Amino acid sequence: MEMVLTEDQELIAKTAQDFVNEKSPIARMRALRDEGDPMGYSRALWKEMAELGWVGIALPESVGGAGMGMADLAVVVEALGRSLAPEPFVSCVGLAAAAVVELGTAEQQESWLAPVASGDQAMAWAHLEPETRYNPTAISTEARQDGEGFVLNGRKVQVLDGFGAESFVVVARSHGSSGELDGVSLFWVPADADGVSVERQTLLDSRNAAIVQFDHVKVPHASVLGEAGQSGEALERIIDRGTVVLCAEMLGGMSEAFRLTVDYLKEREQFGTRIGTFQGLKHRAARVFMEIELARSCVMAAVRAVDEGNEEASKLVSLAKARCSDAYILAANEGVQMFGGVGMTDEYDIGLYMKRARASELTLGDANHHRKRWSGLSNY
Amino acid sequence: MEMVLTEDQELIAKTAQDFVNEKSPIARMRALRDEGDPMGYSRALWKEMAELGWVGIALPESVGGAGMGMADLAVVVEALGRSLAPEPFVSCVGLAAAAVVELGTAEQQESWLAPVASGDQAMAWAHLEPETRYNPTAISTEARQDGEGFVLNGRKVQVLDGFGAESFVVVARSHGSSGELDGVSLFWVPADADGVSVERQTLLDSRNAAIVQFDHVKVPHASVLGEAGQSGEALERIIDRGTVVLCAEMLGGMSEAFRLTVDYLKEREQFGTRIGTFQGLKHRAARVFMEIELARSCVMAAVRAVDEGNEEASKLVSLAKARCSDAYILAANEGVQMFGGVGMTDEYDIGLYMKRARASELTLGDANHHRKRWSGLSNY
Amino acid sequence: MSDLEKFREEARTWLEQNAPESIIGVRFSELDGNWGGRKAEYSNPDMKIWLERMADKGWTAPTWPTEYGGGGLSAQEAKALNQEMAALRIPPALVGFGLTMIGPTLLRFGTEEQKQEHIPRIVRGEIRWCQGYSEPGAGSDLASLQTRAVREGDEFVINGTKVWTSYADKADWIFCLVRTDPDVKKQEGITFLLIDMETTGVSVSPILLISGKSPFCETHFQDVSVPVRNVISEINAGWTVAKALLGHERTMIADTFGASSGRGQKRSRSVMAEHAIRYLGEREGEIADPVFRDEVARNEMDTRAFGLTVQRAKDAAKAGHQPGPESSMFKIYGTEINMRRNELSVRIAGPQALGWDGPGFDEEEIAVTRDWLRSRGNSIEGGTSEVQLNIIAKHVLGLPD
Amino acid sequence: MSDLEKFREEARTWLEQNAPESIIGVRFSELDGNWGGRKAEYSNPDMKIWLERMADKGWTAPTWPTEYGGGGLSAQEAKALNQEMAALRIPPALVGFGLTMIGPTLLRFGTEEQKQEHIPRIVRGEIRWCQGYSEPGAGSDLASLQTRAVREGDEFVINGTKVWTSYADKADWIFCLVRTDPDVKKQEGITFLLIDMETTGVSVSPILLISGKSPFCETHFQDVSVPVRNVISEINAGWTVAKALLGHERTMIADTFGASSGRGQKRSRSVMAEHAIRYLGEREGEIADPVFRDEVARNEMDTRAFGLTVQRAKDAAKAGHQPGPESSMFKIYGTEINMRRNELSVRIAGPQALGWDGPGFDEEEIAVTRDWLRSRGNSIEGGTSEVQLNIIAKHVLGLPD
Repeated sequence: MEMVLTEDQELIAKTAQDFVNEKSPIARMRALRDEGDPMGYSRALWKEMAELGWVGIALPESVGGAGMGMADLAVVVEALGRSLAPEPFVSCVGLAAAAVVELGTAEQQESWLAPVASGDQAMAWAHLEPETRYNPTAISTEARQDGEGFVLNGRKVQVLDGFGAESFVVVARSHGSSGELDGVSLFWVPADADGVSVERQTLLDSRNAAIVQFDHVKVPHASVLGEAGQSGEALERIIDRGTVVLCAEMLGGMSEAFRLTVDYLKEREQFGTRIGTFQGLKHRAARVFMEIELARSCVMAAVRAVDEGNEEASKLVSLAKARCSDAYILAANEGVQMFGGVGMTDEYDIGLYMKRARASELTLGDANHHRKRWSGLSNY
Repeated sequence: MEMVLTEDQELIAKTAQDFVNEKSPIARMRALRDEGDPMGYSRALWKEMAELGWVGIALPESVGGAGMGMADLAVVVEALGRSLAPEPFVSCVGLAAAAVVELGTAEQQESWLAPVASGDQAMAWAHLEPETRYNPTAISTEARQDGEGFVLNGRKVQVLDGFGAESFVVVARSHGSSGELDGVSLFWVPADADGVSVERQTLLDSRNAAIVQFDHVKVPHASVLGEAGQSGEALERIIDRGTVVLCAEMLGGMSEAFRLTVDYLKEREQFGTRIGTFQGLKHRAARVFMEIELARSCVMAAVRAVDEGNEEASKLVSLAKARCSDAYILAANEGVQMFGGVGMTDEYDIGLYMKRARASELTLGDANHHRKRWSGLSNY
Repeated sequence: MSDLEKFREEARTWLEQNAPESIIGVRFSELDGNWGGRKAEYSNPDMKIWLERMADKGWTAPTWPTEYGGGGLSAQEAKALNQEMAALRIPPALVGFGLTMIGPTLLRFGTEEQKQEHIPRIVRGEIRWCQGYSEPGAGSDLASLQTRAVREGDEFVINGTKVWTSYADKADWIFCLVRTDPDVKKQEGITFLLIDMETTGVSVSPILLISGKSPFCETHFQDVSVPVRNVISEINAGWTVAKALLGHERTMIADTFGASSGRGQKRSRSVMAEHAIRYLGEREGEIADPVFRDEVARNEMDTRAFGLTVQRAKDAAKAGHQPGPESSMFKIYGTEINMRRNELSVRIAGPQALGWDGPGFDEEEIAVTRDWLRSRGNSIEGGTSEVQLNIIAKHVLGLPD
Repeated sequence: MSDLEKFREEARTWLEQNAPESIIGVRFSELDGNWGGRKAEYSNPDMKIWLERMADKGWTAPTWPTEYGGGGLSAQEAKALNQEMAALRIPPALVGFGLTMIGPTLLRFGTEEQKQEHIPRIVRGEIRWCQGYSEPGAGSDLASLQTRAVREGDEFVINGTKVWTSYADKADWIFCLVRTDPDVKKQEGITFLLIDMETTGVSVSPILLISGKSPFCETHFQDVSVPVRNVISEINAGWTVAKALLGHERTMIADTFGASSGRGQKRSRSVMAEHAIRYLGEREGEIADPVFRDEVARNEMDTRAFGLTVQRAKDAAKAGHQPGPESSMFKIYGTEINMRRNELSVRIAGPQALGWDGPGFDEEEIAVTRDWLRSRGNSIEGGTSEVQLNIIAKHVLGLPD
């Protein structure tokens, strides 16, 4: 794998950054939050992003995507992460759409992904249950065989970007018990199906999330993804994809949080001098810089490994998520500390990064979880 | 418990420090090492220390001791620790003699401890086996009943101050298997008993240590400490006593290592200024200071809790050892780094503290071990 | 029976007879303790009765002199009183900066007239105080403050803005640092002044924090007239008063964070261990995740070591040793343990720590998140960790500037 | 077949035919690789034969120009050659500062005459080089060096002392920084000079380290005459040469520590994991102590992240991006990972890591201890971590002085 952006990727990065500067400064996210916008993101901007080819950048050409890779998607998502743009790349593109790509038939892909790639619809990933934490198979939502189809019963929480989504990819269990690989089944369910109810949740980072309840929801045979009960292994791969998208976003966020901090160190005067002259702060800033650089390398390696289907992909994804979690938290904590009192106020942006750092750390596995996973994959 | 030295203890501390300055500067330890002295410490000085009342300070008056507590002993040992004085307070006084006090009859105490308190003899603690690590009951040395007495077979390693010791307190097993509490038995064995062989080991910190082999060593009934097979719980208490003595020594060592470092920061010039003016180093030095202060509080609490027979004594001992291990390593690592290149040379003393820091960290349980023990004692 | 034991018994009897039943066992966090003051609101009217009864005995400020309405108790008696209240689960009748900050300052630096005017009202909880030190842009460099006090006869005319004034929106009086001489070394032209918040020209606007709370305000002074007799100590000698108070404040912060935690828990599990078992499960009596178990132990052990160090400083003081600049160490370590504890709490709760409010999260989970965000300010307010490290390096270690 | 594949095949064939069987699979650590030089000693004479064969092809310095005896290979060909050697388990024929430091410096800054004189002898391993930068008391402030070089006609007369000269006791020539002008800004009066260690007045004394080893020496110069033609670049321009070389050295250190570790291990366990299982045991296929397991993972993940970062820098350079001052980052992070790895190794071995030598400890255990002590110097030598952090703060982040 080549650990360098291609010329095309450099161009995408520039375009995305220009777009962010013009249309998605952090003030936009703040406004969505302050207005209590129930969607939490902009459907109009989502459509624009789709028209720029970003939503479908890693989706097959057959559904209107660009057929490119996660490495290309990561470049876009990183730019959006810089301004905490809340559009649903992780949940819709990284997880739900990835599941359809991974397990769906050509027909399923076309009918479900085309409206996503075009930006007309959003799909959400309904996976987490109150007891799931970071164990993907710790789910109890029941999928009972019913003729050719299934009936779903269960309750999903923190369904990211689930409020207002037109459909869900639901992880359920056709047999076995919570924690077992066997029995894991994935289904596509429209939000307006009978028995589906959606309740908005309010998260720390003001992102869109929902509790989605499935009460005797009938799923026809045509909406089963892959083979019922046999999708446990695919689930790992799908989550790896979603995780690298999240990592790319985190990379953008930590980079921007750090940029704000360094700028502040250069400007802010105390005791008659700029605080950036204090060696105590300098050395700490240099250490944050290093951690971000290392996180960047890990994310670049992870997206490329996922694209290549490299046998080390899962290890590299865990490496990236563990490092991004720690580095983003570090950048945010050091940022607030170096801003001092104003860093604690809602008025300054650094606190928004601190919230997003925490939310992304605790989504799809924290560093502790991913170190355990790394150890297991490394045979110790 | 009062977390302050009594006036008597202040006086003892001053006397001990004066003694160290005059008779036991660090150069003495260095000379013993460079001369390859097989005893590794000075029997003459040991006798002097006994005459000052220090060896027997915490031993019963019935054996010629002062009948004072660990809190008083700790004050002496701390002063000695400052100059890395290698006399056998941990092994002989803290562990072996403590075992005789804990389990021995009046008669046993008198005959075995009196020559120790007077400084004429040294007793060593023969406990560790190659697989023991930090689990006190992980021992296999066999004590087979033989009439009224026992026959010992086994191999002890890293018997601290075991070379040249006149006798050993041996931890063996009359039944059960390695790791079990039941079956743990303690015996007093003279070094010149048939079947005992002693081989000097050379440790990182140049302290006296030995491999002691027991081949069909006959132990008469009168040399059994406590009830054979039933000493597992007493073993924990004995090791707690030895551990606080070690902690007191570590406290002295880290304090002196830090003092040397701070002095160097005040003197050493680089880039046209004293390096102590660099905030990067200042802040780190202040953090080392705090860790040492906290370690000191923990050691003071642990010795007092042991003296009082406080039900939290074991927790406080684990707290003290965990913190002393981490703080001593920190003080040594930061010391060498701040001394720079010269800190890596054998000529400067800071490296001697680094070696002793590591040796004492890995003796009687590292920080990881003691955090586990704390958790267990805290019922989680 | 010793006099102390006798006092203890009498106190217990009095407490049992006088503490209204409805307040017993009520747990007051920092935010909802009884702060008193003109604007005080009592959701439970018994709390007001309780305050009055305690104030009548002077036990809201047990060690203060009786001549100003205090309890006149010895330190030992006050400790016994607190212990009895804790044993009976009786909450304090009054909390706040009057008792902890300006009261002790007035007793030390105030004139007889000032003491007579303010102390009794503090004891009775009639006046709620806030602190006006920091200014916009001043940050750690407290002495760079710009709020001007220009003398006009018997009055000062104040213009400027203070930030981080805790609960200024609820306070009646403010104690302030103001610049009375701009032409000398910055520490030398500062005066310590008391101002009634109802004076014309004083206005307050709360600051919204990242935690969603607004415990702090900006306080603006526009041509505010303050009598010169409200100066504490001398004009231009305010820095000395402020430094004494800051050291006192740092020690209090130390007491708040962890000094007493982790003691005497013995066989019952700590709150953090219970929290960990709730979210991570239990295996053979242990927190099921051994890495988090280790972190819980680390935090508890840090807390205990810190608590022992605070106790050591107190015992040393009692034994007549001169206290050093330990307050900086306590400020750093106490706040940092608290911050680590909050981070650990959040990481243990995992996805359930992501709630801001509303469905899917219980009250405790929301509190875990908000408390963590609030805690990030601990190493900033009351003197940043960096400033404290500088103080240790200079005044304890003697490192050169 | 591409040209590169053809080269690879030919190289493999040549290696198979020419590498003496007795050297295959021999693992050379830093200390016992073949450093060449006049004083070289060969416990295995085949190593000497191997050096001669490789030097004949110029493959001891595969990318250097053939006109000076180098191999003239492209970077890709050299990489292929290394890969083939690794695959066949053939050790390098020659290592040392000639190849890694002074050779590249001469190729960049040397005159034609200097190149003709020194490069071929480096390629053939005839001359072993050492480095004379640091001086007693200079430490991180390298430019404060005092070793004087006074010009007398066509010669400089050198007086002074260098410290931390690695293996000076075994070296034939030294490349040095000397002060040729004491009256200008300290960086401006320094000259880069080559000195034959056999010149009259040069003496060497080894420095005993805490690890018990003496890899470094003090090198003394007393009235040592050195021809002016041994100056590299211009007189008084030595600082520029030294800085270029220091950056190069830091990158090499990065390569040494961890850049290639942790790759492609897939299902076989890492050395550290095996070490942990040896001392801590195994439970259900895992390191039995979960806290140490977490630490092993941390260290491996740090190592991998670092390796990927080094690779990224190389790939960026290949793609034509200008390299930044990353070498400081590599120096800090590479050395610190290595130090943490050594500490972890010691802590895992527990009491068995306490051996210095003699009975009760095996060779590997003694090595664990000595390597840890040696590693403590990593963050000091070649520019302390503190100096590197300053460089990053200033040159990468643009923070003010």
